[in-house]
Amino acid sequence: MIDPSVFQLVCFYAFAAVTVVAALGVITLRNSVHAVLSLVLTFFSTACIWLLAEAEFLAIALIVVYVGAVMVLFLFVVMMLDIKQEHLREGFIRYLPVGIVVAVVMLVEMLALIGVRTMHEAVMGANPATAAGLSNTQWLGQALYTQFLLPFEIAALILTVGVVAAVALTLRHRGGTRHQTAAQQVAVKATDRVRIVKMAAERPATDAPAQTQNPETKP
Amino acid sequence: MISTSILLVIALAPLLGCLLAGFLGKFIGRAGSHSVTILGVAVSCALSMYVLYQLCTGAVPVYNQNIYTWFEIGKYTATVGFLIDKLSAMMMVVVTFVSLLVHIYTIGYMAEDDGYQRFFSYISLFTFSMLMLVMSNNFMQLFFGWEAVGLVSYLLIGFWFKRPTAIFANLKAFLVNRVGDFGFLLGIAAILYFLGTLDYSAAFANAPSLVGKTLQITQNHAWDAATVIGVLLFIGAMGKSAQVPLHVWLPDSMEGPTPISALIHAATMVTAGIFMVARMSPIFELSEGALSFIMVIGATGALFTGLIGIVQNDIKRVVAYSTLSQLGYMTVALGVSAYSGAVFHLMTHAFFKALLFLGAGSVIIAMHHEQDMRYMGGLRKYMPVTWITMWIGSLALCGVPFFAGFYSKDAIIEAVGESHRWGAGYAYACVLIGAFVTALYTFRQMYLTFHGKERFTVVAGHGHGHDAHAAHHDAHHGDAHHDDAHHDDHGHHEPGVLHHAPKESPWVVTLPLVLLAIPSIVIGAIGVKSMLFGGWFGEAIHVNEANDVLAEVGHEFHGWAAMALHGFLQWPFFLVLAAFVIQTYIYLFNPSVADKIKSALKPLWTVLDRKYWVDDVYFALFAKGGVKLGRALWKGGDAAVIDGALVNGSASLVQRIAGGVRALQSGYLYHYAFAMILGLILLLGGYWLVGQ
Amino acid sequence: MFNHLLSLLIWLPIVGAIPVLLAGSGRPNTARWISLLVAVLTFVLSLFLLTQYNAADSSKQLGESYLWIASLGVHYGLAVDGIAVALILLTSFVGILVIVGAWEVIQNRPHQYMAAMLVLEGLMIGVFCATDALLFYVFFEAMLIPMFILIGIWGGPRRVYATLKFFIYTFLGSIFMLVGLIYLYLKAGSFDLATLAALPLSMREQTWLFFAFLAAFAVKVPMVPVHTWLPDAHVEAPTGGSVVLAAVMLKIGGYGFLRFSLPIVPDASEAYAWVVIGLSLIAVVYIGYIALVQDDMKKLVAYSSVAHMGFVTLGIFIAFMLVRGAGNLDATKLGMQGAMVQMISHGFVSGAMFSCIGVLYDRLHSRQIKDYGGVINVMPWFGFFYVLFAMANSGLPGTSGFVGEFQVILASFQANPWIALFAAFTLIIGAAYTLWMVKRVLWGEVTNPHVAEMKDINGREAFVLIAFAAAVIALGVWPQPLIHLMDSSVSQLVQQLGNHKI
Amino acid sequence: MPNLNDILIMLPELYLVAAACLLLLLDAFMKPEQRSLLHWLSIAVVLVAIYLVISGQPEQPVRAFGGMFVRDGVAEILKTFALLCVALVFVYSRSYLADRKLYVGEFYTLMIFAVIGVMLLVSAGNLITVYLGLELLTLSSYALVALNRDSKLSSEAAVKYFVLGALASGMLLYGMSMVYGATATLDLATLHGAAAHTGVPNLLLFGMIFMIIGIGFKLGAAPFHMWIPDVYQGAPTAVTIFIGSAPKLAAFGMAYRLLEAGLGDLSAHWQQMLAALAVLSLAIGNLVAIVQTNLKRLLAYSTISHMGYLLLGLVNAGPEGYASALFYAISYALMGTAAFGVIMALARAGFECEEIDDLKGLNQRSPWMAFLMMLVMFSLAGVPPLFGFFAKFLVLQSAIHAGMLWLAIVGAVFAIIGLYYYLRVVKVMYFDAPVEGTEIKLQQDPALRLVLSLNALTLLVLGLAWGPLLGWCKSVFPG
Amino acid sequence: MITLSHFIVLGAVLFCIAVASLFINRKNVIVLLMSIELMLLAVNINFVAFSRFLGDVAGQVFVFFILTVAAAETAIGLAILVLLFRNRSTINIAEIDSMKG
Repeated sequence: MIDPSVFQLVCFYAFAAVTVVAALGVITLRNSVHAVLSLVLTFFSTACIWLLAEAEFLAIALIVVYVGAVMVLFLFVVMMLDIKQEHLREGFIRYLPVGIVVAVVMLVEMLALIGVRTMHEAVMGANPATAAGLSNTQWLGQALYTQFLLPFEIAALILTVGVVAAVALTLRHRGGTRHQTAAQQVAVKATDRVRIVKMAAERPATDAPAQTQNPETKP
Repeated sequence: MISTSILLVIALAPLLGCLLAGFLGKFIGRAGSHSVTILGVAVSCALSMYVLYQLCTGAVPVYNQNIYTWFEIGKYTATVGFLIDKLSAMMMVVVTFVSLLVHIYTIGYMAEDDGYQRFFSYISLFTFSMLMLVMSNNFMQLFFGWEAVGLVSYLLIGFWFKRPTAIFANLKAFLVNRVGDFGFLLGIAAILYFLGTLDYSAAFANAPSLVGKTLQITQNHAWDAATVIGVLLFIGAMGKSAQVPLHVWLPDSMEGPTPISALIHAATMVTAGIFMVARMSPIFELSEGALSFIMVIGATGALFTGLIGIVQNDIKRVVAYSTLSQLGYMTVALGVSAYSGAVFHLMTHAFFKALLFLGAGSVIIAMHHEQDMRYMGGLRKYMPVTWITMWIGSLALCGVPFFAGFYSKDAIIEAVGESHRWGAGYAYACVLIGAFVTALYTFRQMYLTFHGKERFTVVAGHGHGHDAHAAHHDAHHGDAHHDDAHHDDHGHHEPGVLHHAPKESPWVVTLPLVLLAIPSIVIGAIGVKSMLFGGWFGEAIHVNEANDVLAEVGHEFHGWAAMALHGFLQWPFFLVLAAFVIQTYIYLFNPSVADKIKSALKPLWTVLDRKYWVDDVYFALFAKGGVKLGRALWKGGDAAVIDGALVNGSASLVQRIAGGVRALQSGYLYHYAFAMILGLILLLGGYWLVGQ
Repeated sequence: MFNHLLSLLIWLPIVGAIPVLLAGSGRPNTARWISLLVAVLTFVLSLFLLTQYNAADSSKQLGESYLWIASLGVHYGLAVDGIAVALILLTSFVGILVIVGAWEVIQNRPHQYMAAMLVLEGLMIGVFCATDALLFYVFFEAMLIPMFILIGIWGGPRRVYATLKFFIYTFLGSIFMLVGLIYLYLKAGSFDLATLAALPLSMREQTWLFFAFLAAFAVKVPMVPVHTWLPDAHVEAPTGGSVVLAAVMLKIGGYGFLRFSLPIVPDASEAYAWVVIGLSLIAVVYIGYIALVQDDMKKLVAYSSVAHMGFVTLGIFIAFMLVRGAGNLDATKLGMQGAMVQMISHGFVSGAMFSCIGVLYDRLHSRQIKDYGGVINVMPWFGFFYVLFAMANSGLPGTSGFVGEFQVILASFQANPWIALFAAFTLIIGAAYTLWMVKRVLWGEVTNPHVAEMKDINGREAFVLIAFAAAVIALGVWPQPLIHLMDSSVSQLVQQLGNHKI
Repeated sequence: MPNLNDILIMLPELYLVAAACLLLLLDAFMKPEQRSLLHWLSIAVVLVAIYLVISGQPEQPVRAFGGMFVRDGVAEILKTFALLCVALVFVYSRSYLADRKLYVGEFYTLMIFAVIGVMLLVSAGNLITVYLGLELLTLSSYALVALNRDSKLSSEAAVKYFVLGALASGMLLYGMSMVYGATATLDLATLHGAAAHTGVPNLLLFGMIFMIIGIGFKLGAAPFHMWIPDVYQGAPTAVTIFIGSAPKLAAFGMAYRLLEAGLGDLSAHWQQMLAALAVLSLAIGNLVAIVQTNLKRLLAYSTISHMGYLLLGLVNAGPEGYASALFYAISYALMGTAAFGVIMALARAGFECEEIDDLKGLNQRSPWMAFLMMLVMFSLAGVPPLFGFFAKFLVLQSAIHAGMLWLAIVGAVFAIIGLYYYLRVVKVMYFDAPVEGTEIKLQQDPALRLVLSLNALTLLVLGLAWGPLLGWCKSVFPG
Repeated sequence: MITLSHFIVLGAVLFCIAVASLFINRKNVIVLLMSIELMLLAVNINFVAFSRFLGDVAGQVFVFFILTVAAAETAIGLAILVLLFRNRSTINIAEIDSMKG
């Protein structure tokens, strides 16, 4: 029998390896679409790691929110922008050594300062949610709607800002397209629509039609 | 008791005249200007005489009072006040009297000048300043008068301010005087330091305490206090009284109008130094060293400046060098502690030298402002009064017995002979030879001017051009001070060509000559007994018993007539006689000899003509050298080091650094991110390495 | 109202600048008259101050003190002693003259010019009144703004360089003083000058503070080698700017030494007095030589200002040699008084010199000596004043220029004859550069045809010059009233010097 | 559970959220011609919020939502001035926006959302609130920077801002995660206690370093300043003015919350780091500003240097230091709004007035604007008697008080260098002749001119009477 | 046994990869945005791990918020990106340097 803890460890290493490799793929792949897909893979494997940590809700949310929404958005933009791929990785090799040096130096510093060795002692204990007799989602949900109500509301606000901002930045009233203006529709008056024109008995001058045109009612 | 009001009037009347003539000259006109100034000086003169009379009769004590406090800081006070004893009273009389005559003389001399009112204003201002100087009872006021007369001298030398030579000479005079004042001021500071007061009486009373005091000069070197004070004060006198080596300004000062030369640069201002040393006698008496210094300086001046006079062709310059020489005599007298002798000579010299200058001025008027004696000759028949009075002055100058100059000069020579001070032998030789030299240039001057052939031509025709005179001088440069032909007021077109014959000057000119001729004859005989040997000055002059050479001389004094008769048998007279004979032969009978001697003694002549190159050296060293040094300091110090390297240098350094740092802001996002990450790494690393 | 006399003196001109500004460029004459009115009122007030001030009392008088910043204990504290009264009088006196002097000379936005002058005047008076170090600093620095504007707008061709140099130089010096003041504040818990003067400080602290103060005031005075802003600023400044700069602003450096260096860090001041004395003597000799070779009249007078201000610092700092070395309180006072009189006198003389140069400049638009020559032929009255002020500048007795130098030389001889020797050198070099300039400008034939067309001074110019001349001569002939005014304050200061702080 | 009291404590924020949503709706149903209604309404909304902030000020710090939200004096001051800045921005930017076709409702809503972010950030009692408040602020700011959609510079600035901002947030979060790991809490008050006796200071300090980077970025302290010049320049001036004011107050609040309220016991460690950042900011900000020709860019570098000074106050790590830093932040916010306000007052359609040379001869064309700008410049330079001087004075004092005399001297030296470029602006306005053919026309909006004048004159008035403000600042940091 | 350090090291590695990416990639802004996502992921891993090991719910709640915010952030980021592309027709980082110095 495999010791469940060893199995967990093996799984962890496997997923971690996938995560790291996929992450490296994100930053090295020449094709942006491939990079996005690689990122999706990173998220997937990370979600699996989280499952190992028994954070089921977040694992699912990661996939649903990120893979389902954010990554799709990424893909959408990447494809929409139609970027010439071949130029996008120029100089990559040139700066790679610097990148590696910096990354390694930082990693060394970080690991040294974090004190990984002491953390090695920390073994995963009992699941606090289970200990409280709750599922992970319940456990999270209870905290979210009580203790973290305010952040929750703020998060809503942030999402609103995201919507407003995205619309404000990208929505274009392109000329030639027809669309409704709610404000105009609400504010419309009868006189805007119908105009009583007193016609002279005789035929008007040649330029008369232009004069009668009302610019405001023009769509 | 002398009334303070009288003294105030004496001092302020000329000042009032000066202000009226100066500021209201336009309104009161020429006549108004000379009237108010002459009135002011006349009042002053009369009252001075009255004061002297009071003092002589012994009716009043010495006056010593402060008028007002100039400043009072703790124990140090400076006041304005008067000390009127016989010394100062005598000076006041001399000053106001000569000044009065000069004022009158000026009416004639400056008659055609545009700056008529200004001139009167200046000479009145001078009178005021000089009175402040001699009447002072303290060092501060003395210094005030000292510098004020310097100022007026500056203004008057540069009176004809369009002439480059004049404005060069006045600047030079002021600056050389300032060198003297530099020492003088330090001397005053030393007096305050050692004696704690600026007041004469307190300082003199305290003077004995100087003995044994020293001034620490370096770590282990100290100078005797009295000597330091004496030398410093005398440096002041050297400047004002044109002693070697600060004598260079006086000949140049002849650029000023002649009345000024008479008043300021012969009779009064230049003798301020002599007066000052005599006044300070209680202090000078304490220092053998200082007195020796004074004596040697004076003796050198007496002889060597006189020598220069022999080769001068400008009538005023001869008199100027003669003045230098005579000032040397006075200084020698001071140096041998014969203060009364010096002051006595000062007085007689004031009369006869003013006479000589005014006479020379009279000649210059007649010659239409030609000053070169080579274009004169035979003038005696044109201007007899001038001729006779000039001869009187000349004989007095030479020290011919019975004339005023004899008494004072002979006394000095004898006193020097009696002195045992260090350097007295040298001084005696100088003054003796000096007497011969004096006679040489004096007779040469008289012969060249008044006797012999007429060396000018009279071309009748157009009147002399007032307006064109300037053009002639344009060629002169500022340093043309050794130019042979110096000209008074107006230039002329050709040397030696007159547009109408010379004639005797008007009465306003001759009257002062006559009035000056009288004292030039009699004042010596009148004053000799009391002033030289009679202790007439009383407390004003203090001589230590051991130094009292005049007393030694006085043992053989048996009245003025006897002294004069005795004088005929003395070396000085023989020397004068010899000079008379030589010059008479040369200039009256064989004029070509002069040129022969000149070429025979060419090197010597050159030395004298170039005035020992003192002027040239000074000009190169101080004027040009100063400018060069200044330019070097400015360009090298201020411009290059401070502004260039430090100020603008650091500014441009900052700019350069800024430009470098700016390049870091490359505009590239990855550089920006890199900077942040670098910051992170450094913070982490810094903490990792240092923080733990 | 007169309980707040000092405040009134400070704020009257500053507030008075507002209507002047409001008059706008459209009504220049209104602006001129208002500013003249304000300046005259200020002067009258300062005369009133003189009557209110009791010269016999050495303490600071007419004090006002309000808590300004409660949480820091900073006070709006004003009070004056004799020295301050004298300087305030000088300031308000000069204030009128620069307004009159600029009357029709400044055609470009005169209202702004006048307003800047008035603000400047108020701030300068504030410096002299402040008893709180922070308040002092505020006035001290705020002065730079109007002066910056004055030089920058109405200055000569290189005005921008000059005014930036002026501002940054001065700021450079004073910012270190600010650091020093903050240090003191943290130690003493107060910015009150009297408290700071009583604060014990170690020698090390004093040394640092001394150099911080030195940095500020040496620049302001200015002393060698931080003087190079002055010639540039003067050359480029409009006449009024130069006058105020020379007449009053430089004095603030000397005043600062008296108020800060001497009482707060006496021991360090004593230990490093030689530095200041040495620099002062260098100022006299070195700057004298530099002044000699200047081709620009303003530059020449500017350099001569540096040399003359050397006497101020000299007079102040020989105090230590005298009071602590020789124990001669009276000589100390003599030197100190000399320094003070020199400050006031230099205010008149340099102001007058710059006014004279302004008169010439307005006619020929050149300050180059070589462009002139024979000016006296066409402008005799001007020549009179020019010679008078030149003589005062070269320290002729009977003019104010003599008094301070005389006293300082007398006092410094008591400290060390060599100091006096170098100081007295000014007699020669000062006369040389001033009179050489006079010679080249005033005397001689008219060579420049433009000079021949110059008109003599008009009534307005005459007023300015006569006022200066009166002050110069009055102070020269009878300095005692001024000395009496400052006497008890100087005594007080000298007494303080004797107290060691360590 | 949250109760009514919690809601009352948060009333200003909740009110603003509601108002912002209403404005959003209103904008959607309003004709473009009626936008001025929106404009004035927005201003009114902000002013009411100021009133709510001030009127509801509690005696003692109160907490709401389980400590998520803290309402105390620091927060009140910061909110008041942040709201004030936003009101000023609204007033100043109207005609500017109108000239550039940016006069849209989103500007107002986003701005209000941003200021809500500021308010939440400065009131945060929990790392989560800090993060969310910060994000609310920055996300709105990103959008605002990019608001001018047709401008190349705007979008470039937005991209740079966004990427670097996200990077900084990432680092901040990383730090928070470490702090969380070390102390097992996200609550700042608990953290403060935990930090004192935690067994793993290494982890905590490690997290702290990352959080300092987040703070440094928000402040714009070197070397995390790189975004500032480009964003200031690229953003529409109406947005630059905002970014230069309220977020600086927020950054101070964030620093205070994280470093003092959270990690106050580690002050010995972060003091040194902040000092290093301060020196670097002073140097880079002042030096590079000298060589700028673009006014907005110059002000950007000036901001960097000012943040260096603000850090001088923070390194003191005591109540006086915080008070001085707060004072500094307020002074900077007021000076920044005034400076950019002048730029906006002078800008018009097709003319940004953002080059220094555009101000040439301003004194001859508009003496009043030149005067105002001069006040601002001298205040920024720290010349008494203007407000900026006293702010500098106080931070120098707190640096010296903290025993960092050397730091104060560095600050003093760079003040001199800094002086130069402020003077250059004054020089251009006053000493240079106007360029022929160009014209400086003032915006005719009377509200703009009036408020701008008041804003600039405040610098003078507060320079003369800065005591009350200092008193207020000091009172909120009990010793 | 999975220990805390496993998660933390993984997080650190991801973080460093993200950081390195920021300046290795000099052409494509989209990669930068993705790097940031990676960075956030690293943070999230930390939080989840700490939360799990400390038995504290706050960490996981924080992750929840980070995910939320990241979504909004991405939306805005991509919107900006689109704007950039519209204005300049490129998303090459090396070409967006019109403001510098």
